[in-house]
Amino acid sequence: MNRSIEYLLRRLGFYALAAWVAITLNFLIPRMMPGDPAQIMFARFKGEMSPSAIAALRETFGITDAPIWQQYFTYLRHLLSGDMGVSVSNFPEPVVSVIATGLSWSIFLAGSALIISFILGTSLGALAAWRRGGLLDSIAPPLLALLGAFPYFWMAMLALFIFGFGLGWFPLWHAYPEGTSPGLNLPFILGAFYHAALPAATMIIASLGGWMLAMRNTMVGILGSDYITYARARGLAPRRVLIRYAARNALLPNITGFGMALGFVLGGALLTEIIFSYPGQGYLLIQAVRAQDYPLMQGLFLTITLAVLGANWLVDIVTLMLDPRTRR
Amino acid sequence: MNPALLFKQMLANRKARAGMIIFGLFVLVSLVGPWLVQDPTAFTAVPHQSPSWEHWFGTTGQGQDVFAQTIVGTRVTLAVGCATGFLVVLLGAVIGGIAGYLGGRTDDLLSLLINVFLVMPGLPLMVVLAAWLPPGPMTILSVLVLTGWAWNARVLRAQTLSLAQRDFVLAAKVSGESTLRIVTAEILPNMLSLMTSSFIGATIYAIGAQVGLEFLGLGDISKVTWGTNLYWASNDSALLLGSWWTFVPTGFCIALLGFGLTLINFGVDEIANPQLATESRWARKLKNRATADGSTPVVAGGVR
Amino acid sequence: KQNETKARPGVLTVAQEQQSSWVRNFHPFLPMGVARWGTSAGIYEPLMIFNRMTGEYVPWLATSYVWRGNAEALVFTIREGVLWSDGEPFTAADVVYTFNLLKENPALDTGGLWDYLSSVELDEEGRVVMVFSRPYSPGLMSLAQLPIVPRHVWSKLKDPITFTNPNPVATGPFTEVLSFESQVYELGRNPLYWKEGYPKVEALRFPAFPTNEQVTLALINGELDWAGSFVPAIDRIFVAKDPEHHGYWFPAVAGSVYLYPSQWVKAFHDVRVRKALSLALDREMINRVAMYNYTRLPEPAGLSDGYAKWRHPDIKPVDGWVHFDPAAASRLLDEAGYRRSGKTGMRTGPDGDPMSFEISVIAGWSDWVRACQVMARNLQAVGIDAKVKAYDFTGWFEKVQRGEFELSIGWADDGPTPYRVFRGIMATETVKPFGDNTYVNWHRFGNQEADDLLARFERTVEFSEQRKIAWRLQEIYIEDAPAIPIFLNPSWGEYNTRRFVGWPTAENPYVRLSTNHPPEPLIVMTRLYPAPDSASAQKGDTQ
Amino acid sequence: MADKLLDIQHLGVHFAIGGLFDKSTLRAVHDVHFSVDRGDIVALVGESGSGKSTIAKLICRLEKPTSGKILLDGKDVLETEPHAAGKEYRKRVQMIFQYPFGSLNPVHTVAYHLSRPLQLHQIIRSNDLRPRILQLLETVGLRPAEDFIDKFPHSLSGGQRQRVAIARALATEPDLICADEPTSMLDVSIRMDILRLLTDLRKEQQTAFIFVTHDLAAARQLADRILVLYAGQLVEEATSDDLIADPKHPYAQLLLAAAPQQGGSLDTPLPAKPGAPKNVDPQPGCAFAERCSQAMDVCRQQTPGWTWMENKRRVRCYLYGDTRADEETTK
Amino acid sequence: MSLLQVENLMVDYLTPDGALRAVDGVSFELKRGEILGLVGESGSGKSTAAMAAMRILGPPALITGGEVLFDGRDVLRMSAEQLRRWHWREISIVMQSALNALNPVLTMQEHFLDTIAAHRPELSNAEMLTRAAELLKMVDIDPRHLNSYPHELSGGMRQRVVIALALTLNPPLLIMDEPTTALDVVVEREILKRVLQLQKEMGFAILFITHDLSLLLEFATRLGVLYAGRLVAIGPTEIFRQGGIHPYTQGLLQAVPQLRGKREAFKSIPGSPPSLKKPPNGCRFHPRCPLVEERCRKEQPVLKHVQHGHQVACHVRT
Ligand SMILES: Nc1ncnc2c1ncn2[C@@H]1O[C@H](COP(=O)(O)OP(=O)(O)OP(=O)(O)O)[C@@H](O)[C@H]1O
Ligand SMILES: Nc1ncnc2c1ncn2[C@@H]1O[C@H](COP(=O)(O)OP(=O)(O)OP(=O)(O)O)[C@@H](O)[C@H]1O
Ligand SMILES: [Mg+2]
Ligand SMILES: [Mg+2]
Repeated sequence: MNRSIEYLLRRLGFYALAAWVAITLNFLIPRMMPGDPAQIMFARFKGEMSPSAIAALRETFGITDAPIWQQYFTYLRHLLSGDMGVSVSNFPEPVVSVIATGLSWSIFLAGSALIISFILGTSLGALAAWRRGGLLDSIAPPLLALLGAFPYFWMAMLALFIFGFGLGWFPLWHAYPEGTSPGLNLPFILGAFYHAALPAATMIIASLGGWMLAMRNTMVGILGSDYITYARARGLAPRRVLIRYAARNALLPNITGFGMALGFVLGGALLTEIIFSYPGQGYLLIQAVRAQDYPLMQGLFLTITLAVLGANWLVDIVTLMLDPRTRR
Repeated sequence: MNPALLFKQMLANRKARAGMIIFGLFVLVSLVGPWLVQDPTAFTAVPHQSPSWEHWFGTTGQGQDVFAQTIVGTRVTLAVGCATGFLVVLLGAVIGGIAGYLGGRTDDLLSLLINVFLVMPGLPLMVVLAAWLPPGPMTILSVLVLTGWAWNARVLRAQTLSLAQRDFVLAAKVSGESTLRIVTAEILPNMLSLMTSSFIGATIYAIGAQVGLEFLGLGDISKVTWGTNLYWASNDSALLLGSWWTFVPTGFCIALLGFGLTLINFGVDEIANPQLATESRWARKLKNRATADGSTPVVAGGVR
Repeated sequence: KQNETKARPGVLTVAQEQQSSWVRNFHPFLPMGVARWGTSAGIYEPLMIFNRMTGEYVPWLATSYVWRGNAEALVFTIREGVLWSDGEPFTAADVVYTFNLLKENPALDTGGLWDYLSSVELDEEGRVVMVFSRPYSPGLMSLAQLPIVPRHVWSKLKDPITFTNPNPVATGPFTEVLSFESQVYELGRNPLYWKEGYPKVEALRFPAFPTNEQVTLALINGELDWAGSFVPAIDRIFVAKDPEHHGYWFPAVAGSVYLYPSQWVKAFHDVRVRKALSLALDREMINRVAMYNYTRLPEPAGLSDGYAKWRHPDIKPVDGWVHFDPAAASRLLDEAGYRRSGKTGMRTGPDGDPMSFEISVIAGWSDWVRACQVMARNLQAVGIDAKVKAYDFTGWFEKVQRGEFELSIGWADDGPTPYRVFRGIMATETVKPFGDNTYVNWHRFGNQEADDLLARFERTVEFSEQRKIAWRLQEIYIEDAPAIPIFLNPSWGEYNTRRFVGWPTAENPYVRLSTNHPPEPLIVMTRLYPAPDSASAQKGDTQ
Repeated sequence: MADKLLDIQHLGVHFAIGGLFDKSTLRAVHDVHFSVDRGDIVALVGESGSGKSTIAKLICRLEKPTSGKILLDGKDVLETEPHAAGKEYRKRVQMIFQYPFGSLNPVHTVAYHLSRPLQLHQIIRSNDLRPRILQLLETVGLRPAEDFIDKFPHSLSGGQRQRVAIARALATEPDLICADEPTSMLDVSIRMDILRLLTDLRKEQQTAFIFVTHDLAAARQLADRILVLYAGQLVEEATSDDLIADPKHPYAQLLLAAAPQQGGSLDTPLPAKPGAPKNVDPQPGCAFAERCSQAMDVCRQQTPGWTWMENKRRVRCYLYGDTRADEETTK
Repeated sequence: MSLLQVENLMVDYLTPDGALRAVDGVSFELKRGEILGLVGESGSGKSTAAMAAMRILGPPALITGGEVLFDGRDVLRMSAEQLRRWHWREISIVMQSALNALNPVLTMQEHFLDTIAAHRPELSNAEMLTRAAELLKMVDIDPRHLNSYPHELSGGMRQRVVIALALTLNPPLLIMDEPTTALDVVVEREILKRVLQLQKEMGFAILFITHDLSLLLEFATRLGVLYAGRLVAIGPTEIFRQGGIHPYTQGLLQAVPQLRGKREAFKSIPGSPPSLKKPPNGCRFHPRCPLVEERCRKEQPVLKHVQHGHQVACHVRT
């Protein structure tokens, strides 16, 4: 148990470090790039602003000429108190509150897509490996690989136009039906799932192949291992061998992959959100980019990173529960 | 495994062969294609024209030839994809190789770096970086390399680590070989298939991410690439207008190229690990006899 | 076949601002696009509204204005009987307070009003007197259009800059925030509105649409009553869907989009070269390729129909150099010593420099990129090796502001009179050294005479005098060709008459249809009324 | 001693293992000293994990010792070349590995494997390379050599691979070869071939061998002297015949009792309790004490030192004298 | 009647370059309570023969001929369910790689419970646990290790657990495929002693597979020698102790270094075992045989009785 806690703490330490790197990167990127951030930020006002107004706004946005390390510490201090600055395009809304509206939707969409895709993909992969050379094993991998080769957003667009616009089966935008109010009520929850269905489906289709193949390949290796032969030799029921002996072990490397994929899928989700006008981080991000809202952009990058790190830590906990060897 | 042998084995593998044919076709198109088609940026025809003899894939919302755009777009997209793939593997091999071979403190530090970059979500970082940098293929290339090297470094480090403990490496050390020579002549050749599949994986990733960034308008939209083609298609509301032909061919090309590369990777995986082959001869032979419960199949008379 | 709930009868659905989710902010002095659109188009009202369509100031919270002296002070008479939405009476003191609020908080003065104001006070008759620090007649529009806020609310704020004003108290037609969620919000009618019997619209409803594409989809589906977005092939996809109700109007009355030849480049010091550049451009094609034929070609002096009354009567469309004549362009270039040479057929200058230029453009602005692509081809046709280079907004903006570019597409300053247009294009006063940032005159062109004319313009409030000055400025412009107009900026506007009628159209052009130019929409909102058959249409819709 | 080739003094390797909360040291090799004469064959025996391979690696400079000295011809090589062995050392000390399948690089031919040491140490001009390789192959019994020279490892059998590995070690004409269980992965019927090859080489080329094995019988057959290792420490050294005939240290006795022999020892009980050696965070005292049936109190308190006997024999056990290790090392 | 009877067993591996016959006409029988040793070099087909007879070798292995009778029942005609029920109740195995035979994510207890539940679903959990603890004690392991994971046990302990598992249901036949090769000599001894002791107590028969001939000589009742997929000699251990009759057996016996007695020159069999992909014609041992005759190169020898129930397949010695 001691070891488990140590393991988790060590991972936590690692994520803290990764978070620090992300935070520092976030600080450095705008400062390393050419151009004065203030200039860029106010460029959009097309010169209607008087210099005194600009000076006043600079102050509001906390752009100072202080030495870089001093800026850095100010930045860290603000971050620690949950202050990521003020969004330019939503002035004077703080970045934190702009992001708050989107984060949960992103997590809901990307999370459910990822989990469904992972469960479905690994199950298919396990079955394909279990029945090597069977119908599933010979058809699914190339088919899913082909589907997965289409860009996320391309599939999303096509799906939107065919099933949303053309056939009218699915909503074209937003995360929940108008007229329902967010909360624990059935119309809202059903509506939220209905709205997430199409975007999630495109993401699932695009990523299913990867999971399936990864699972199939590890599973094939595991099925050749001695403890499978041994389990069969002991007369265990085939289902038990499949689930408790083969799949469970094959799952472990894929769970690590699950953690890694989080960032990737979230990235894909960003694109999907844009297509489906889904009010998540993705759309906010692209909007921030288009509006040159650098504080918002940085805030988004940071929260996404932190979310991914947090999720990875959860994955570590799951791994720990599933794999006694990590408790070594 | 030496390159010639790997290539021979890839040719012998059904999947890899099919993949290489697809990939080769695209390379060919990217090399000679631009000379065979009309100027893709010329605003010559009526906008939103459906496919016809004159314009095989129809025309864009601005009256440009979609076929020409698709063909010409192959070049930059493929070049950026392959260049990224190459650089990512190079960087991964150097960093992963050094970490894996030297071990100790160096390894701890580099592994940390690799892992940090691994958990960093790529696309948001890409978007943020691309938003700051001047748009263009070089920006995309550097952003992709920056966000993509870690995965390969991790894989190659693990492989180097296991190879570095192998007896033949120790034997080379005992013979008095230099570190450089051990890495280049003893370890790297053994990672050839892994590096090939890393390269292909990275190229797939680079093409996808590049197209995504360009689709978001973060590329140089005055260039003709697959990503900008899609950007323009979306910008012209192609699907709304029913001009599916401005959107579909590029998507299919991306998918086909990606699929081809994936097939090569399937093949390389099977070469490196023959267990994985789906349709090996014995599998086909055994299909009717194989016992799903894993017991030994019995046949009277033999199979010779 | 549609699945979203529809607006209730009497509720007008508007698509404005592209956002994935709404942030509740109704602060009227933040730069446009930051506060919700309704802030300056429904909630707060200005003293007067400059109607670009008619070129007139429409009295609003003020009933009239007069100049004092030669643009030394401006006096507004304030409307009586107007109430704030909380029931308090609106008075001239509120106006004075609002202007002084900006004085005290420069961050709110994004229009730079206090650059030329010296005081805003009440006179004995209760009128608002704005005294200028220098004679400055062009200041009228900004002063007249400033949204007025209630003193009894704003004076109690701790920090008026970061105030998000979630429940605005205002004089406008829609002051009640009926509901506010991240995906949609509604503004309800102000029962105390001063225009008797108006508005006839019950409420405004704003769904969040993140992209043009979504707005277009919603328009096609008949879910929107009013939008101000770019719609491609609009006749085919929008109007044709329901020709009886769907309509649009894209009047090109605002400014032009220009191609700027920077004086950084020696070749562009020669007026013949600048004119040749312009003559080489096929503006018809640009309009078709980049603008879906939605706009018109500019007049010789680049002034749109919004400046119709300022146009020089003697300048005919064929005069000058704002038309397509590649032969003439070649002639001028030959004359100037730039001759075609060698294999490529591209021109080289008298000192052997090749004529090879980069046209800078903003990467994400696709219509401009297209326009530049066409221009590059046009220029190549006359032997100028032009290439398009897309920069991200920042990079482009830095470049043009420093003047360190060759050719660039760009906007121009504009206002109710041609004053700002010409000041930004050819006033010596606005010429900064290369490398310094400037908001106007990126190309660094100055004409002494234009300076004098502009200075005189500032000091006069007489229309006839101003017009004379404007005529002379146009002559100079045509002589000097400092910047090359490409096309007129259309004002996008789409409407649906299924639920509401009374929209401005080409036949009834009482104001622009576009939602993009607050406070002009206030005029539209107070003229709309429910369509006679809207109740039945509403029924048919919800099935 | 004039022809003392290699002298190992107080050699030790400690690994740090464990994590944040429980750090510990693993004493893989501890205070080992012995010497090898020219043309001598010394066998290192001991159970799995006792540090045999580590010692071989230390001598071949594949592992860095945490303490002690390695003297080659009386010169302390750790002092002159602290980080990595120099060419000269590499030429003189070679190694043969346990796994014939892993010690040859699958991407290179037999010729490549043999040519590298020849080229590296400039033993031969490049024209004579091929004849020399053929000759080496003949030496290790791969005949006809022409058939093998251009083969890749995967087309060779385990025994053939091990011969190639031996040929590679021989290429530099070394003075000392550490052979780490060179036959344990080979088939019974060919093991003897390899062992015979090693004895022949010693006879013909005066090469000294350190022969690592867990097979006492093979050690006896091949080696002049046997060193018994337990938990990283040497516990006994004797000539092979002496050791087999009369093992002194209880652990050596256990080893011998456990060796398969006709007549069947399966009915007689083993002279020790079952258990594993403790070399993680070792406490003072004899490492074998817990399993030893003759352990005394002193065995658990202080590590025993060497007791010397006739015929250059030594044993680390209180049963044969009361020498304390601490006294010895401080001496 | 013998407990296990293998008659002319043929096992092929289907490889991408054709079928490879790993076991070629092997016949042997095993009586209740007896210990039959199978020796042979690496790749000679020992494991293949044993595992195919038990029918736990999955594809690409394929039984292409012969007969396997267990207690009179035809193993090769058993259905999947019949096999499942036969396994472990009547025949169990300690696999060659016993160290990898345990599922790394399950505790010892779960291994025992899974095994017992598969055959005795009627037992309660507590009963199963009692049995598991009892079994562990039988192989000298503290029952508290029931909650340990495989990686927490040493190699020797895992080996004992696997042996205990094999005895879970008291089967009359236990196949032990090189159960101790991965272990230290001392540990090997300890475990072997325990197994033999249990065998005496419980009376199960053992098919003991190893390449260590000298080990078998110590305790096997009878011995079979495999060479390149074929059985070349089989008979009572005594004959082998005396030096054997088949030239290969003799070579093997001489190649074992002796701990006692005179130190003699190393004797070995020249050459190396043939590849099964291209086995030599005639007697497969002939390229290495000191007694080779013309006929050995052409004709395949069959097992023939020579003395005291000892059979060899050799043209010269029969
Ligand atoms: N790099 C290392 N890090 C930590 N421990 C190590 C390392 N190398 C070896 N050890 C440990 O040192 C001890 C001695 O190992 P060594 O390989 O020398 O034993 P051995 O006698 O050769 O065993 P075997 O007979 O199994 O080959 C073992 O307990 C091993 O686990
Ligand atoms: N899955 C397989 N595919 C192809 N050939 C195989 C396979 N498994 C075993 N073989 C071959 O079958 C032959 C017999 O193998 P088997 O494992 O039965 O030998 P063994 O006598 O048990 O050897 P060892 O002592 O090494 O365990 C070998 O030549 C081996 O190469
Ligand atoms: Mg070892
Ligand atoms: Mg075996």
